[in-house]
Order: sequence, then structure tokens, then C-alpha cells
Amino acid sequence: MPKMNMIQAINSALDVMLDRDDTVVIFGEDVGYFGGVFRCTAGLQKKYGKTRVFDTPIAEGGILGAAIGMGVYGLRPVPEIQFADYIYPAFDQLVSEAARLRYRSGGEFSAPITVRAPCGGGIFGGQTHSQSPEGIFTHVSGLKTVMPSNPYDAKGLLIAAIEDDDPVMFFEPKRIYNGPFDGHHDRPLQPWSKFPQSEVPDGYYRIDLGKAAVARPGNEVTVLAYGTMVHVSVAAVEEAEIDGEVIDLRSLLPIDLDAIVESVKKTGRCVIVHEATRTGGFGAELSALVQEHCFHHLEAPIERVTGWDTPYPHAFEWHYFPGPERVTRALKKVMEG
Amino acid sequence: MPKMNMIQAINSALDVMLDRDDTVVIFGEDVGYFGGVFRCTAGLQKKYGKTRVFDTPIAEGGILGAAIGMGVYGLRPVPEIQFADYIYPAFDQLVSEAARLRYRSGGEFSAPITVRAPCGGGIFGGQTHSQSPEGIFTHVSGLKTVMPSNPYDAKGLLIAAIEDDDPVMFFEPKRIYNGPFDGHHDRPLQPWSKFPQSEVPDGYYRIDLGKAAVARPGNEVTVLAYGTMVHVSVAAVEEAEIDGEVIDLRSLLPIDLDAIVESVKKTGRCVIVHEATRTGGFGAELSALVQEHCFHHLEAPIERVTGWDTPYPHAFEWHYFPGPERVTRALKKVMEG
Amino acid sequence: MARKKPTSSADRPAPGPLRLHVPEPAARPGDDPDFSHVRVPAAGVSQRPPIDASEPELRAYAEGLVRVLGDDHRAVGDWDPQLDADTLRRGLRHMLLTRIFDDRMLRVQRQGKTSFYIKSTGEEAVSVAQAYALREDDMLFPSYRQQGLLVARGHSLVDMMCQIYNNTRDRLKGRQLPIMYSVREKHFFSISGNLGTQFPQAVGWAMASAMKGDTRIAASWVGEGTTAEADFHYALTFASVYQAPVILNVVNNQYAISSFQGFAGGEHATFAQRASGYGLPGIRVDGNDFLAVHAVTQWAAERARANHGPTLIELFTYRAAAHSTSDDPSAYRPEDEFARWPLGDPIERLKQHLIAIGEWSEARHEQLVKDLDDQVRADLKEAESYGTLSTPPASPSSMFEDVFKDMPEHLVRQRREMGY
Amino acid sequence: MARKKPTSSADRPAPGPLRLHVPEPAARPGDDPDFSHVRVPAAGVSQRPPIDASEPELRAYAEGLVRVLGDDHRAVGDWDPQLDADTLRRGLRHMLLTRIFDDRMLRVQRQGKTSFYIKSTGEEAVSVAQAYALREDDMLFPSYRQQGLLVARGHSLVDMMCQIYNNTRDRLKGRQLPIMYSVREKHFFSISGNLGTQFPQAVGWAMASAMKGDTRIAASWVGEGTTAEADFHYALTFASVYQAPVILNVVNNQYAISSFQGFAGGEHATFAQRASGYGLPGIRVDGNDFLAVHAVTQWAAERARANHGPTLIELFTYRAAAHSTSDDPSAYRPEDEFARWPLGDPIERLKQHLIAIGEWSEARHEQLVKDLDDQVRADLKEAESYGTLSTPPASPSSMFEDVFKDMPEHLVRQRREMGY
Ligand SMILES: Cc1ncc(C[n+]2csc(CCOP(=O)(O)OP(=O)(O)O)c2C)c(N)n1
Ligand SMILES: Cc1ncc(C[n+]2csc(CCOP(=O)(O)OP(=O)(O)O)c2C)c(N)n1
Ligand SMILES: [Mg+2]
Ligand SMILES: [Mg+2]
Repeated sequence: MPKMNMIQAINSALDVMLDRDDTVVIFGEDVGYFGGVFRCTAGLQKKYGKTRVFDTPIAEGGILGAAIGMGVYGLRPVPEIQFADYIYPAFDQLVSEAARLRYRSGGEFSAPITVRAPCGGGIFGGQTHSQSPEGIFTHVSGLKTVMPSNPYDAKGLLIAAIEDDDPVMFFEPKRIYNGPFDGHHDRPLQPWSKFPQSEVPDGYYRIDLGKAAVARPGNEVTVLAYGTMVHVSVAAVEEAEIDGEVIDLRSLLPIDLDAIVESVKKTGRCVIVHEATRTGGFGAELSALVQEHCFHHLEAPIERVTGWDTPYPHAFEWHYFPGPERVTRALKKVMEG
Repeated sequence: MPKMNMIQAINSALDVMLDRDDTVVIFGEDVGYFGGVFRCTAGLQKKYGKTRVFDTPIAEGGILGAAIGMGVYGLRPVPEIQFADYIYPAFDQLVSEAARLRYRSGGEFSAPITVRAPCGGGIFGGQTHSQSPEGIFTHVSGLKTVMPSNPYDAKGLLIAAIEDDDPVMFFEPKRIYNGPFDGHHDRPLQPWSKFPQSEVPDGYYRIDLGKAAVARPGNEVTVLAYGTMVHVSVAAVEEAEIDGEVIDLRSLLPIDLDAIVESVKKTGRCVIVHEATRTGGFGAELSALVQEHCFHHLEAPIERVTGWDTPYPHAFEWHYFPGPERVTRALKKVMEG
Repeated sequence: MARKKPTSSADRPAPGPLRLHVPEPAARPGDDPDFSHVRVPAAGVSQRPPIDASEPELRAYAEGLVRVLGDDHRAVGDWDPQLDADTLRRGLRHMLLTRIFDDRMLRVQRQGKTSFYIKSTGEEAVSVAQAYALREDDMLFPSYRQQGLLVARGHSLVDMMCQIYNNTRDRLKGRQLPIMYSVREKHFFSISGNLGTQFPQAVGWAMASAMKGDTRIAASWVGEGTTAEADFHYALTFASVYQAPVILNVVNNQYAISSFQGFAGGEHATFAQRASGYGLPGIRVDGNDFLAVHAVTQWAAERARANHGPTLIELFTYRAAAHSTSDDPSAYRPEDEFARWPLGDPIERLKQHLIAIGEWSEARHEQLVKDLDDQVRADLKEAESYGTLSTPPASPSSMFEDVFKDMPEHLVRQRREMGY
Repeated sequence: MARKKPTSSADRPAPGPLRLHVPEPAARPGDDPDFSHVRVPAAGVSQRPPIDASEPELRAYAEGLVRVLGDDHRAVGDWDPQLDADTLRRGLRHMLLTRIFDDRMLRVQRQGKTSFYIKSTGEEAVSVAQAYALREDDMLFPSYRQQGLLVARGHSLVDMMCQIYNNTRDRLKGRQLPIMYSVREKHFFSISGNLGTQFPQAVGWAMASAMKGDTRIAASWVGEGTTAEADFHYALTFASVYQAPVILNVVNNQYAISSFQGFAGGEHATFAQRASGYGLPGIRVDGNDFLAVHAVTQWAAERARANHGPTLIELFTYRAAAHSTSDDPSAYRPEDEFARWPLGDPIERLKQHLIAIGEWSEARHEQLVKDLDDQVRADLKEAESYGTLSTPPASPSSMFEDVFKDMPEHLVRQRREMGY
């Protein structure tokens, strides 16, 4: 089995889908000839030609507007937004159009697009190369939102997203493109090749959207996380020497409520971890869901460990980033609570 | 004391501020000569001239971009977005610019703008004249978000918003412009003039942002609501014959956590009501906050009564709208739970 | 280099204070309508250029006004599309049908049978002539004021009425505001309430058609007010970069709700001129001249289909009715402006043309109006037999469908919570 | 009306399949650089128009290229701003200082002392000459590649370095990526990481200045790639509608990261031409010609200050360095393109001009380079004495400040949660 990091796994998913389905097209800023600023589309234009993989003007709203039109024609566009922080100019096309099209047309038209966007911080990118805007999209009816945490999942989920007949926001935590960063920024990053999730089949496979995975089984407390925070949470659980169960949500919408409820009912305690700002983040929804469905099983208040409610401050990146120390503190608190 | 409906109270607030502070300027689509599609700016251009109150191109992003520039110059712009549903083209200027400017410039520059936008449904406006996007903005660090529920508050909060040195999203629930709609769409609307909150002083006064109000005191359950839903909630409490305390949040960010916690600690039960879609809505944040701060006082799971996670369907407006019947059901459920 | 000017503008004499220019229309309520700023060239003076002409060669068309129907109601000049009399009569019929339909639907809205309506009165030539100049399977991305496209493509009025009524036969299942049609089999895209979004979508559709070596082109419409939105710029940029086979139409009906076209930039350039900045041809056409609209659209369609790229057409017309049933134009413009509009009424002009060429008469016209009125009444009756706003389509539980292709668990739970 | 054409295009013979056009630059890595498509008119041929000329009179300027410095290094023609030798030497000094600063900061980034850097190499005339043509208190809304504006306004390099280092003297308190300066006292607006947002903001600022009867104007800069963003369109629309006193600059340095300017629409029109579509003058200028840049900017500033409205200037130049320290241009363009760039190097050209008019020498130049290098080294030493990236400014608790003017309760709680 080939070993792939997350960039290679994403590239492989795109390659597989371009090959299987000639309605799949890929475009975005610098994705064509150059192969993307993170190299996720490297080699694809050469292999599939300029009408399947191409560069675009710097106009995220135009990219999405055109993608929707292509989707209506019958293609499956996979546009890239260079950084998730730059998705806002496309917000109207996403929220008012892609998300609403099937509904408002009574099912006559739809836009089966997959928007890929690198997200998250921890790379000293400053406030406009570090954001995690997933919580804005999960509030929008009609969009699916996915965030993988490892190469194997990234490929399987991306293939499922492209095959999905609804618009999917596919966020790629750039901090773990090369290895499962666990928040210990002062230690060397371990490359993906040292981990089993880097064993990625060359060919086609899919992971259905809406199914969580248990990243680390446990009995004492449930940790809900996704993306980079899965690795931070696993590290924190190990370091706290608490038998925590870390659930990797993978898909935020649809959400695997059954997996969450089952785990929390078992453990009676819950910590939610995400990198996005706290207020109104997806952690709020998770907290609400857990207390709605597990109220009588909860033995302590649900804790949220998140980015602070500030922009991502460049020099204080590691104070902002919700690292293992903060997760550990929350774990201890719920164990006492 | 003059009697004002909400439109008149908003118009009065704008009038007072235009008069007091010559840096206040008002603009937007159809707000100048015509006075706004809801008439909130009627007469103001005539009174203050075309360089204080004027029409704009149909370009919400341009309106906000220009407003920020004016704010940087030293003005206090009060742009109107014709419907909250049309705010998305301005999203980037709001999120990446207005919200971040003070922070990223280390306090050198800021944009003291107040964005007025009618929101909410119940007027058969269909999916693009009915939305309640406040939950998207409360997730954005650097923005304040306000929603009044009556004429007196509307004027006092709008004046405070305009005087605020940070950007404020000021959402006006259009369903209650003319009277305190309580969700009984099959009964005639009572005009504001029949209610004490329509007694609005002509002159200057302000209601500080971040302070909730008790719309109806009670002991058995706390209902958290804002905008139109305050009236729906009060009606539901009365009809359910439950001694509920309805808290009118007025300002979502900053939020009056003390008032919420105090009430829930007293009642031990909580129902959250908003018109926006549920998943990731502001209700999720409220639910998370309540369980974080009142966990040991809660006697039943917190309930959320919200718009469904669909676009606002024109023909099924009253099935979508979270009316008193649904709130009553939730109240009964938490009383049993 | 003998004389030395001051080295920095800071040394120059201080100029006077700056002033803000705020556009002002020529006439407001109470004023006499004033269209003296509208230059109306004679019909027939503009030459039809070859379809592969380059943008610089075409630049004059963006400032001109293509007109075919002269004051004597004869078709003149190079742009005359030389349509046969049957086609012209069909065009007249479709324009009239659109107008009668609009009038009738306004009335039912006033009766409270539906919540909202938007008329296209005065702009019927735009939709009908443009539909005629396109192929039946070219894809249309309209705004809310091109109901004439559906009429011209022979779509069932009953079906349109059922959408307006949100009744049991509403194909959009009660989800949309009246007139926000979507008619897939007529290649008529779902209308959005958000202005302008369809413009880059049409370009994307056209790009896809080109990618796939198809022969179908796309056309889209926005109002002149909407040109200020980002989507207009995206559409022109993408259309230019990829030379997409698309026709981008700006219907300049002089108003955007209460704002005259000066607030969209119309004081300083025509809307067709916007195109030249992107290296695209912009053509301005008398939007009330059925023949001119047809001819210009056909030219643009041929150009696009032959891989010579996109065209922006400005259709110069006048919004004769209120913006919508929520609007009262007497608050912001003189009441009798339409009567003084220098380009007249598109229906009247085509009628007079047909009479002038001996292919029509007042009597036949009167009969046609009556027939169409009867047809609309009959259709309305049928539509009402399927219910009006108070008779919603199917079950409310259907509101949870089509959010996604397959209903996710959380919507199933919410539907159950609603009692289904 | 004898001959009848087919009545609908549907009856015409079916055309061939559509094709998508995807722009392709003239040369890729491995190819010989090819600038044969760049037309370079001789210096001095363009006439300086009156500042109140109307847009149609100015249209040719959008396709031309204003040039003052001839091949013989002499200043020729009507646009010659006739700056005195001191000013020219100061300009040379500021351009050189910018370049040396850039080179030095790239080096410290490579040493890991900061996380990121962006050079402006080859584009120094844009910032420096434009700053000279404006008043000191005109408001600047730059992109990330106009550090030369700060240099020209005499801002402290140490202060800039401290921001780049995010050290204890970083006036932005460690919040921003390096080079995202904000310098209020120099009327230099906070740079945004989001492309283009400053463009409509500059227009809004200028509108405010006009509303208040002020005399200060605004200027803003975007790259040619950024013209595709909505904000470019908003800026031009609002500037046109309100005739705002603003200068909107497009720095066409041929590239947007890896994408050549064809992906922004440069194959079909110049970027200056965009302006004409809005009824605004667009002027294209040799961006590597210090005198031409100064002259055109001064013209636009006089025009704006005299209430004749906004101007769009396209500064035609070449991005000699990588996009940023995160970029490697050898992957997408020939290595030796800059050497073959037909408009040369702005510093070299001004130097040769000064030599040609007898106001400079190779020896003085060498000395100047050395002096500036020493200055930058000394400044760097001072800046480093306040720390580098690993020495953050103040306490991390400051990260909760300035989100709002007054810290709301929830941030106080979060700060406490962080341990402060
Ligand atoms: C994004 C957005 N902003 C504002 C509106 C509200 N609105 C609806 S129609 C309209 C005027 C449009 O004018 P124009 O483009 O000239 O088209 P016309 O109505 O004249 O056909 C406005 C402002 C909207 N629907 N969408
Ligand atoms: C909204 C947004 N989209 C994308 C980016 C990523 N990005 C940063 S610079 C750049 C290229 C800009 O090119 P251009 O406008 O030509 O300016 P130049 O770098 O050449 O000066 C891109 C795509 C961004 N910063 N903001
Ligand atoms: Mg219009
Ligand atoms: Mg560039």
C-alpha cells in the first residue's frame, strides 16, 4: 500500500475522480499550471488538460458563481479557495445560491460542487491565513461540511464529497498536511509516513459523509473533535492519563449524532475541542446537542476548548491555539466537575 | 409622550443622531429621496441634505466598503441593508474588515459603523425576505449584534449603537415594525400605540448595549428570546399558564450573561427561542452558556424552539415560524423533563 | 530643463474645498417628465458588423442605440432581421399575452389571492424578441422581470399561475415567492431573489458547454441597478478570460425601485460601455423595438456560437409599472413619465409596424386582445381550481424535502418534531 | 421586404462545437522570455491633457503608455514633470533604500528571524514617485507591495522592522503578519491580508473628505490580479457615481502569484481601460519610469483636488522577485524574464537619467548604495535589540485587547481562563 501525506491523498482523490468521471473539473487561483500553493493539484493539469484543471481570476465569488453554473450544466466542479479565510467574497453564492438551489427550484436544479479550502492555524499565517470558518457554514441549511483529520480519511471523504449531489464544504486543516500535529509546537513534527493512516490505496474508495470515527476508545470522558484537534485531543488524553474516548467527527453536517450520544451516555462527561473562535462556533451546537440528548447521563458540565474570541494573533499563535495543555486542563475539570 | 411604532422610533433615533452629531451619515439602497422601502429614513434627506442622507448603488459590499472608509475618515456611518437576506455580498467587508480593523491596526484605525437591516419572517416574504442571520455574525469576533423587540428599545439601542466606537449589526425584526406580533397570525395585529413600549421620548436617550431586560418576570422556567420571539414567548407563557420568566436579550454580543444565569439559577429550567434555523444558531451558544454556568441548577434539558433547518418556505410560513404553540410545547416539556 | 516647476504638489496653491456629487434625476414627482438627456438616433443608421469583429471595432455600438423601426413604423437599415409576418404576429401575440397576464396577476394580488407580483409592462420586447433570437435549448438565466421568456417559449400560463398561487400544482412546492419561476424543461433557470447571482452562473454554464464541445449557449439578464453588484463584474471577468459563449443582458429600464439609473453609474457612461473595459463588445439597443432587439440578440448568439465570445447587450427601455406590488412609484417619479418616454411602447410599435406593412389591422388587434384576455381568464380559472395561497401544495412536511437530495437525520428529527 | 431570412436562428445550419479558451502566457519555464506582445511607444509622444478633460477625450490614454524617460535617458515631452535634481536624487535614494531594505529583510526571513516577507523589487518607482506626487496628508490605502510609500514619506525603518519582527516595539502588538503595516501618523492605512478590500474603503474615505469640504484626497493600490475581485468593481462604481476625489491604482506587475495577467482579463483589454466602462479616465503609464509615474499621478491628484473626479492609473511594471517568501517563481515562469523586461529597472533608469543630465555619477551612486546599506544594517541592529519573532511584544494577554474598544465580559472571562 502506498504511503501518502494528506496533500498526496487529496491529490490522489482528485486524480481518481478526474479519471473516473469526465464531468469532474477542478479550478481555482494557482491550481492549474502551478498545481496550487499547497500543491494539492500538482500534475493534474498536465494529465487531464486545461479544460479539466485550470487557473482562474482572483475572484472567489466568481469562482463559486461559475461553479454553480457548471453544476447546473451537469458537471461536478471541485473549486479550490486558496485559504478558507478568503471564502467570504464567495459567501453570497454559497449561502444564497449553492445551498438554496435544490430547495427553491423544487428539485429541478442543483449544484453538486465540492469546495476545497485549507483552514486552521499553527503555521504562523497570521489572521488571514489561519481561520476556521466551518461554524459559519454549519448554520446554513443546504450545505454539508466536512473536515478530515488524516490522509486515509481525506481521500475517502473527498471522493464521497465529489460524488455527493449536494454542495459540500471540504475544509483541509493545513497544519496536518504533512503530519499529525498534536499541538506540541516545540517538538519536531512526525511525518504521516510513520502512521497507519498514511496507508492510502491508490484507487477508488469512499468514506460516507456523516459517519464519525473513534480516534481513541475510552470510558471516562468523551472528547468531540475534528481536524487537527483530533490529534491534539488524543495527545491530551494520553498525557492526562485519563481514559478518554476521542471521537473524530469527520463530517459536521450531517453529524453522526448516534456516535456522539452513545459515547457520552457511556462516559457521562464531554469535552468539545475546536480551533475556531468559541462564541457561536460549532462547539456550541455540539454542546447543545449533547445536553439535549444526554442530559440525564451528564455528570459534569460540558467543557469547550476553543480558539479565543479574537482574530488569530500572529505572535501569540501558540497562546491562541487550543493545545494539549488546555485540553488536559478541561479534561481534569470535567473529571472533577 | 409621543406614541411611536418601531419605524417611527428608528426614524427618530436617526433624526436625533443626525442632529446631534454632524459626523453621522446615512445611506443605502432607496434610503435617500424615497426614505427606505420600510420608510425608516423618511424625511431625513429633506431635513439634512443629500450629503448626509443619500441613495447608493445596489452593491452591499460597496456600501460597507465605503462605510468603513468613511468611518476611518472620522464619520459615523449608518448604512442600511435593505433586507438582512442581502447582507451576504457585504460579508467580506464586515468580517475581514470592519470586525478586524481595530485589532489588526493595534488600535490605530476603527470603523464605528452601525449596519441597520430588517430581518425575520412572518410577512410572506419568501426565502429571501425572511432570514435571521444574526447567528452568523455573533461568531465573528469584533462585531456587536443587537436586536430590539419594541419601539422604546429600538430607539435607545440604535442611539447607543451609533455612538458605539465599534461596528454594530443592528437587526430590526420587520414583523414587529407596526405592532408586537405574538405569533397568532390568524388574529388581527395590535398596533404599538396600544402598548406602553410605544411611548418614546422625542429627544436623546440611550440603552446600553449588553443589558438584557425582563419582558415578563416568572419563577418556573426561563425563556431566552429576542426580537419578535419575545412577544411570542410572552404569549406562550401566558397561554401555557406556566410562571415563565421571559428574558429579552436585546444585545446578543455582548451578551448579558449575568441576567441569564441569575434567572436560570432561580428557575432551574430554560427554553431558548429564535426564528433562525436551529443548527449553529445563536440558540446553540445560549444553550452552551447556560449549561456551562448553571449545570448544577438545571432540572431538565434546555429546549430550543427555532426555525427549522430549511430555507423559509413561502407557503408554509406558519409551519416554519416558531409560534406560541411550539413554544408552549417546549415549556411543558421542560416542566416535565 | 531651464524652467523648474515646483517639485511637489504640496507647494502648489491650495485648491478650494472638495464637494460630493450626489446624482439627481431630471424630474421628480410634481415636475414635468424630462427625457431631454436621452439621445435617440434615427432608425437604420447603425450598421450590422460581422460577427467576428473585434471589440475595438465595435466600440461605437456601446454608445449608440441600434434601432430598426422608424418613426414611419417601417423597418430600415442593415440590422433589420427581416422576420416574416407570421413571426412578427407571433411576437406581437406573445408580448400582448405577457402584458395581459401581468395585468391579470396584479389584479389577483390586489384581491389577496397571492402575496406578491412583479410586472414587466413596457419591457415585453426584451424577453419575447430575445427568446425568438435564441434556440429553444439555449439556457436562460433570467431576473424576475423576464416572464416574457417563458411566454415566448410557449410555457403553460396555468403552470406559472400555480407557482404564483403556491397551490396544489405549484411545481416549486410552495417554497418560492410568486414569480420566482423555475422551468427546467424550458431551459429556464430558477430565479433568485438575490440580485445578480445568475450572471456568473450563466457564464459558468456557458463555460461548461464550451468545455464539453456542446453547441448550446447561455443568456442572462440583470437590471441596470444590479450592474453595481459584484456578480456583474465576476460575470464579465470570467466571460472575458474564458471567452465563454454567453449573452449578458442589462435591461436598463431607468429605475431600480426608487433609484434612477444615475445611482448605478448611468450619468457617466452607458451600461453597454462597461463591456469595453473587459475587451468585450457592448451593444446598446432600443429595447422597445422588437426588430432591433431580435437582430442584436441574434448577432450576439451567432457570435457566441461561432466561438467569437460573449457580448453584453444593454436594452434601453422604461419600467412602465411599479417595481413590484410592494412599490408606489408616485412617491419618486412623475406620474406620466411613460407616456413621454421617447422610445414608446414596444407593443404599440410592433403593432403599427405590422399595420404599416399591411399585415395587421386595428380590428384584428382588438380581436387578439380579446382572445388573449379570454385565454388568460380561462387559465386563471383552471389555476384557481388547484387552489390559491390559502390552499397550500401538499403537506407542510414537504418543507423538509429538497434541502438535500437525501434527507439527513437531523431533518428527519425536525420533521418528526413538527408532527410528521 | 422581398427576401425573407429564416425566422429563427434555430433554422440556421448548426455551427461547430464550442471551445473553451484558457489563457496561456507567452513563455513558461524552459522557454525563452517573450515580451513581443508588449507594445512600447517612444517616450514623449503622449500629450498631457487638461485636468478637466472628459473621459471620452481621455480614452486613448487607457490604451497608450505614458513615458517620459527616453532611450537616451533624457526626459522628453509634455508629461515631463520637470522635477529638480534634488528631488530626483531623493527619489533615487528612496527607491534604492526600498530595494536594500527588501533585500535585507528577505535575508532575515531566510535566517528564520521572521515568518514571512514580500519584496517590491522592480516596482519601486510606483510607490516612491506616487508618494512624491501626493501631499503628505493625503490618505493612502495600499496593498502589501507599496512599502516604498512609507519609505518615501520618511517613516522609520526601525519601526517597520519591529512590525516585521513582531518584537517588543511592534506597534501592531504582534497581531499582524510581517509587512502588514499600519502607520496612522503617515496617513498610511492598515494593510489587509484580504485582497482588494482597501479599494472601496479609499473611495469611502474620499467621499467623506468631499462631504466635509476637506481638501485631502485618497489613493489606493491593488495588483492587476486583484482587479477581478468585487471590491475593484465597487470602488469604480462608487467613485464614478459620487465622483469621489480618489486615485485608484492598478499595479500591473504581470503576475498574481503564479498566474500571468491574462487570468485577470489582460489578454483582451488593458486594466486602465476598465475605467472607461464607468465613464472614468484610465491612464496607463510606464511604471518603471519615475518621471512618468510622478507626472501621471500629479495630474490625477490635481484633477481630484479640483473636483473633476477620480482617475484609474495602470502602472505597467514587472514583479522581479518571487511573490513572497512562500513562493518559487521558477516553477511557473522563465528564470531570466526580468532581464528581458522591455521597460527595464526603475532605479537604473533614474540613475542613468541623473547621470545624463550631469547630476549624478557612478561613484556617487556606489557611495549611496553603501551608505544606505549601512543605514539598513544599523537600523536592523537597533530593531533586533528589541527582539525578533521569538521575543513577542508585551504579554500574551494583550491579545484580548482591541477586539473592541472596551473589553466585553466574555473576553475578560477568556483572558482569565488563559491565566491572566
Ligand atoms: C442582493 C440584493 N440586494 C437588494 C435587493 C432588493 N431589490 C430587489 S429589486 C431591486 C432593484 C433592482 O433594480 P434593477 O436591477 O434595475 O432591476 P429592475 O427591478 O429595474 O428590473 C432591489 C434593490 C435584492 N433583491 N438583492
Ligand atoms: C481575497 C483573497 N483571495 C486570495 C488571496 C491570496 N493571494 C494573496 S496575493 C495573491 C495574488 C495577488 O496578485 P496581484 O493582485 O496581481 O498583486 P501582486 O502580488 O502581483 O502585487 C493571492 C491570490 C488573498 N490574499 N485574498
Ligand atoms: Mg432597472
Ligand atoms: Mg500582480
